[in-house]
Amino acid sequence: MRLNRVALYGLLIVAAFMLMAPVLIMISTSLKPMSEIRGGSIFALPTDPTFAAWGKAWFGDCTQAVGDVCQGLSSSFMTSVRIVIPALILSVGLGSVTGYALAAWRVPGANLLFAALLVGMFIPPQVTLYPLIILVRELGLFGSISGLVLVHVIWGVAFTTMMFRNFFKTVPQDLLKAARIDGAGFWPLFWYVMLPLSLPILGVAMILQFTYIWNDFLLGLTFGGRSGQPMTVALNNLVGSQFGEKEYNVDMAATMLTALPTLAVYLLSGRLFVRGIAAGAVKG
Amino acid sequence: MVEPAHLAARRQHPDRRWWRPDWTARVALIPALIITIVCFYGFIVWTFIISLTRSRLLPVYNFTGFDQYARLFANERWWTSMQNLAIHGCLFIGGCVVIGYGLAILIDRGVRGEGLFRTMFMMPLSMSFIVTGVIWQWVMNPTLGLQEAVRDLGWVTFEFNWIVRQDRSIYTLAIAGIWQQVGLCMALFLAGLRNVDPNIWKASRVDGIPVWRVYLHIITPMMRTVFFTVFILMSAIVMKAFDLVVALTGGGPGFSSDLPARFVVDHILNRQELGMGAAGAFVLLCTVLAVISPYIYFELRKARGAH
Amino acid sequence: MNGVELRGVTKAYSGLAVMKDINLEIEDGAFLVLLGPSGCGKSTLLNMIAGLEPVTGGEIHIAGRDMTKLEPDERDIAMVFQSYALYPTMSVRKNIGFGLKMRGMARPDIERRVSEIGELLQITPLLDRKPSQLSGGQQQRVAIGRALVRDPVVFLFDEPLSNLDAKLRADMRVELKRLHERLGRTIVYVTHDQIEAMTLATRVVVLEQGRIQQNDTPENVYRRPANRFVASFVGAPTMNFLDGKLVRDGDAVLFDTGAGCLPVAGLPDHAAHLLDRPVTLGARPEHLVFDDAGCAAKVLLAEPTGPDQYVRVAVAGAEVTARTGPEQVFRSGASVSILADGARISVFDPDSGQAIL
Amino acid sequence: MTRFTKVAGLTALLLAGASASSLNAQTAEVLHWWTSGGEQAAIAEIRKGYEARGGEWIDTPIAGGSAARAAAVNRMLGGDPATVFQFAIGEQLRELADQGLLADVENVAAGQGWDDKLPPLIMQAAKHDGKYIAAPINIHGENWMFYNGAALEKAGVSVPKSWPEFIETAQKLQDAGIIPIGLGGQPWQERILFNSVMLGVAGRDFYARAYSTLDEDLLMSDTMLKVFETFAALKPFVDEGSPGRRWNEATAMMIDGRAAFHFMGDWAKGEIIAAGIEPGSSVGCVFAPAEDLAYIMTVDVFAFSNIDTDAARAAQEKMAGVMFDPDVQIAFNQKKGSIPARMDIPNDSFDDCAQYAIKTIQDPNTHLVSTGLFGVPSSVSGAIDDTISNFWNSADMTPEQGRDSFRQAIANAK
Repeated sequence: MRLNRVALYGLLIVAAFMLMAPVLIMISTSLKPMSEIRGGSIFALPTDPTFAAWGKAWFGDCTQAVGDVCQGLSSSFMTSVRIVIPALILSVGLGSVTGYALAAWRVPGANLLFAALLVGMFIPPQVTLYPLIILVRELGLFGSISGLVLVHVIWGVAFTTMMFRNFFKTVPQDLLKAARIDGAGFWPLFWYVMLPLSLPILGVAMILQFTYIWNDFLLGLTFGGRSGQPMTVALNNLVGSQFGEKEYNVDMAATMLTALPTLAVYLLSGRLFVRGIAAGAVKG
Repeated sequence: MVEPAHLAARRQHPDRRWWRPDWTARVALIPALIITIVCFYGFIVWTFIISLTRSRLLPVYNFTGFDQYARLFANERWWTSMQNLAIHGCLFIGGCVVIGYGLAILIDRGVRGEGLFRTMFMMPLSMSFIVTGVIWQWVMNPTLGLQEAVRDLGWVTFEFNWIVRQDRSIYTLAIAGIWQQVGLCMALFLAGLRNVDPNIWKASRVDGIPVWRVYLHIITPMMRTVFFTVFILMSAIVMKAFDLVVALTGGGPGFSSDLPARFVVDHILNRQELGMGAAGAFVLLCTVLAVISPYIYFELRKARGAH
Repeated sequence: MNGVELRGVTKAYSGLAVMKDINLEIEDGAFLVLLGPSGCGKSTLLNMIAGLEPVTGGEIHIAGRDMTKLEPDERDIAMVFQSYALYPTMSVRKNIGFGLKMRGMARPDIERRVSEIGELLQITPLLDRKPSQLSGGQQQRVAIGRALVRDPVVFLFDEPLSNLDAKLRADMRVELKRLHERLGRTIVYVTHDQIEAMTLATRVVVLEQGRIQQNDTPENVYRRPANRFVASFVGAPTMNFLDGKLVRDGDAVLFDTGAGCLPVAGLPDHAAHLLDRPVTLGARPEHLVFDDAGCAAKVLLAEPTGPDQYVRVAVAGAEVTARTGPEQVFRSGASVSILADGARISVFDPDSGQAIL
Repeated sequence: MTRFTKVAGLTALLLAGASASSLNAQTAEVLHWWTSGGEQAAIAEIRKGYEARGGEWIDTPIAGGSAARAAAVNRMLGGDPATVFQFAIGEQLRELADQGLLADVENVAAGQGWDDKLPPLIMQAAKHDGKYIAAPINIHGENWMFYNGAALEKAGVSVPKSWPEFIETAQKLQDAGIIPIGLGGQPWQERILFNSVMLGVAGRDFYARAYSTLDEDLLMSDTMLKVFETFAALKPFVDEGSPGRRWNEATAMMIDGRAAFHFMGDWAKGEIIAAGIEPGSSVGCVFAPAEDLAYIMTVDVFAFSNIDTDAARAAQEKMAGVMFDPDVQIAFNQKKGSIPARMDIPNDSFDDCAQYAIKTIQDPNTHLVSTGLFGVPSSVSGAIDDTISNFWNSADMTPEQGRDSFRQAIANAK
């Protein structure tokens, strides 16, 4: 029995190490000066840690740059924030209301709509880029943050609807009946009863949507226009913009900086995430 | 009771049938309905229409029948990418299921520091596919990464050069993909394991069944829906796989690790082959439908059974 | 005039009829129990009265008004659910007050009424807890409180006691009965538990396969079941059924199963026309009496329950259960003598199952 | 750079952004993919020239040519085009013009006499319906072979003049522990090597005819088989880390002597200069082994969105004028490593490699097209890249199979 426990922890630690290693390598590399990277192994720890690469990634390297490229990632960080917050609220909000309407109310063709909507989860957004561009253009939103937000909502709604609909399907029918007898109509039932119930699943949907939206590159590049370029696009410019020897430490620092918000979300809400999944996604 | 509340209630609610809540529900579904019809199916139809034309850089509507499909099916790279989709799909989903389930079981055995392990397992999930690709490209690069590091340690014949080998590069996609998504699978499985009735464990201990047998023969069959959920979520990722290929292998060496989504995007955006790209997209979407139709059928049947 | 009336109500799911032409008049102040096995449609019927399920045909009148097309909250009803259906995220106080809040009642009024209900049901100390912090019985009280607070014309109960343990169930039964007497409101109560039906109801409606099988007082449902289904569903242990003929044997009447006979003592005169034709005899365990005038039977098993004793015996080629007092000791295999009390038995037509006596 | 200037710069940028929408006749948003160091320095010369003439420049760099081209097209479709954008000339650009998405700069071109000053191949490609729709700034040569002199010396070899010689030399380098070819393993880089081999093995005329006609008989000829055989023979001389490597990393390998040879367009000189080395000195540049003198050309151009405001038109014409200005072309090309698109510019201010290139292209017979962004339709060029890369990276494809799949892919893409 004791041997079993040792093996158990051994396996867990090995797995944890393997999953963490690439991230640790990134962090360690980002702290090394180039001289160390050139000579040493990627697995070696930095002997002389420095945050210079992080500074360079965040503020840009204006000693060599000409023009606007020397801004680093700092300027696009706020753009990303301005995209993510409304896109997150709207996509999760629309998904929760849609999922609720599909699950809790008798709407003719609700199942058909749900099945049809699910297909949206599987369509690669790149494939339908042109018609989407035309659509957004006709709405007069192209090249604006609003347009980008709209696009994120369109591509996020299938997923969030599925999460919420499957969760709300598990809510006992009696509860809905009780609320209707109590006189709660569509919105009060949602606001006072269903939404508070769905907090765990709301958490999961928010975390996943946040990750997807924050990490998006293609939609930001296409629909953001000149002013709406998110951090991932800036990262691409930064990583693709060095010459000669690649400055791996700056690349890695920039990558870490870009990943930091999502990383923080996962670190801070890991427990919430697991609980939310337990509350909803599994029973689906 | 003190006062006849029902009278008051009735006074406040005259006949309000025009504003019945189930009508509100219908109204609330309109945005989703529009998105579904216009953005999903409308765009699919549009894609199909474009696939019947000679469109190159931009959509034009001079129809040529199924020429683009003929060209597509004569294209070696397309078949490679479809074959890769199958390989990658099996490896990635299989890997996520097996490893994710394994990790969930390990954690479910009641370990200390469960939260810490969980968090560490889920950390890669926060990384974008682009970042995942960049990291792994580096780790798997034979002259920079793991292979070189191990050789430096003295094991000079060590080989891990899949990313530069045409016959192996597709596997590197699965490795990086599994690394990124296994945490989500683990969380789903763990949640499922936690839903298992504890009495089952008591019963199996009374019966003296070894733990591994309980998992294999009793718990695993009970987790059907979780397996299903994982399968669906991971399939969605496989079908859309684009960023990861771009960042990790760029589809190479050659086009040995190309996937349909990247093929399509490459032809639409870079190759001035909108028509053929659309044909590829349509074939891809048909594949998607074939894969998920059991799921949709299941969802619908489940919903009908709820009456 | 605060009763409920169902006129020709039907219900069909995708063409499949589940409720067939239900006509039912529930008097003001009645405690009507809808009794039936699961799947008989009793909950569907209740939901239709509540407005939670649309009817396929027919009309539903509550308090003299046609409510067929109205929303549940417009019908002036309240409902208590088997699962209690308390809002998990709200405190008890909010749970009870929710219906009033939805009706736009001012906050101080809500407060006042909620505390009145709290006192009435003795749950005042629980008002600020969440439902998950309550025991089953406490949740049940809250659910009732939520119904009471609105003071509707009709209360609907959907198997409200079936999630409680036996003792609590008995206590709640008593309380419900008191509540009904005190409020004097119409109650429609769904259950599959005949004890609840017997103890609570002023009127019992037995449902099976979407049809009303019998609508009568609890006593009559027990004593004079309208058909074989009602007879077998009501009463525990269940009624004994024997197929055969009633034949005259001198002064006495015997029930002849073909494999033996069972004397039937004191069959009323008006039952004479039932002689010499195939019938089904229905005898509850207490209708079978150990009496030397009876015929020979063999004890198979005795089940003492405390106040009573059920004895399984083989007689006339069949097995029947008889009820007797606890005093006598029956050994398995012993020979006894048994007869049926002709004044209380039921007789059914073997083909239609309808009671003919 | 101090914190203050950074803030000031940012403020200036915000102001510039604000004025972009105003009716400033001088404001041009320029979308391009020149984000690497040498490229940035080069485009800064155009910017300087433009700003010196009173223009205001809004910079929109997007790393990666295909991403930038896609962004340019998508923004045009979306109705939010960049004023001026970098693009490839050829069919793609003509299709944009057909759709009415482009503005022409014929006025400027006529005034500056572009027709007489551009190589005919480029002149034709830059025109649509007889009007210039793109401003060519430079000519890049793609059949350069850079070498590290020290590395050659170490192995005791000299620069080979033919491909058989090259293979012998490479073997010696490999024996001496030097990577013979520093190759970036992306399809387009592999294609540059292939085209150099094709030019050297099959000759200038064959190259020109094969790519202009895409004739099946030519593509299936024995000559083509020899090209594939030679190309295949180079495989062992590339290190394992090649696949996926970016071009500037490969250039760096050659600069620091890890690799001896590097086949790349002359933009690699930008990296060489940035590393503090004068091209032609310790890092040498010659044409890839070939009997015929030829220059495989590709060209950088900027195109102009159809924005129907006088302000935008004025900015575009000013920009076209700047781009064709001799001084700007000299300054730009010195930084970029290419040679001016104008053939009338004296070559004395350029490095040895560029001087040699300028001299070479005086003979129009030497003009060959690259198949990358210039010369064949992009569908064909993509198919070419695909098959070459597939063949190059395949362990078991025979040259016959390579030739066959090459022909088939081109036929399918035509």
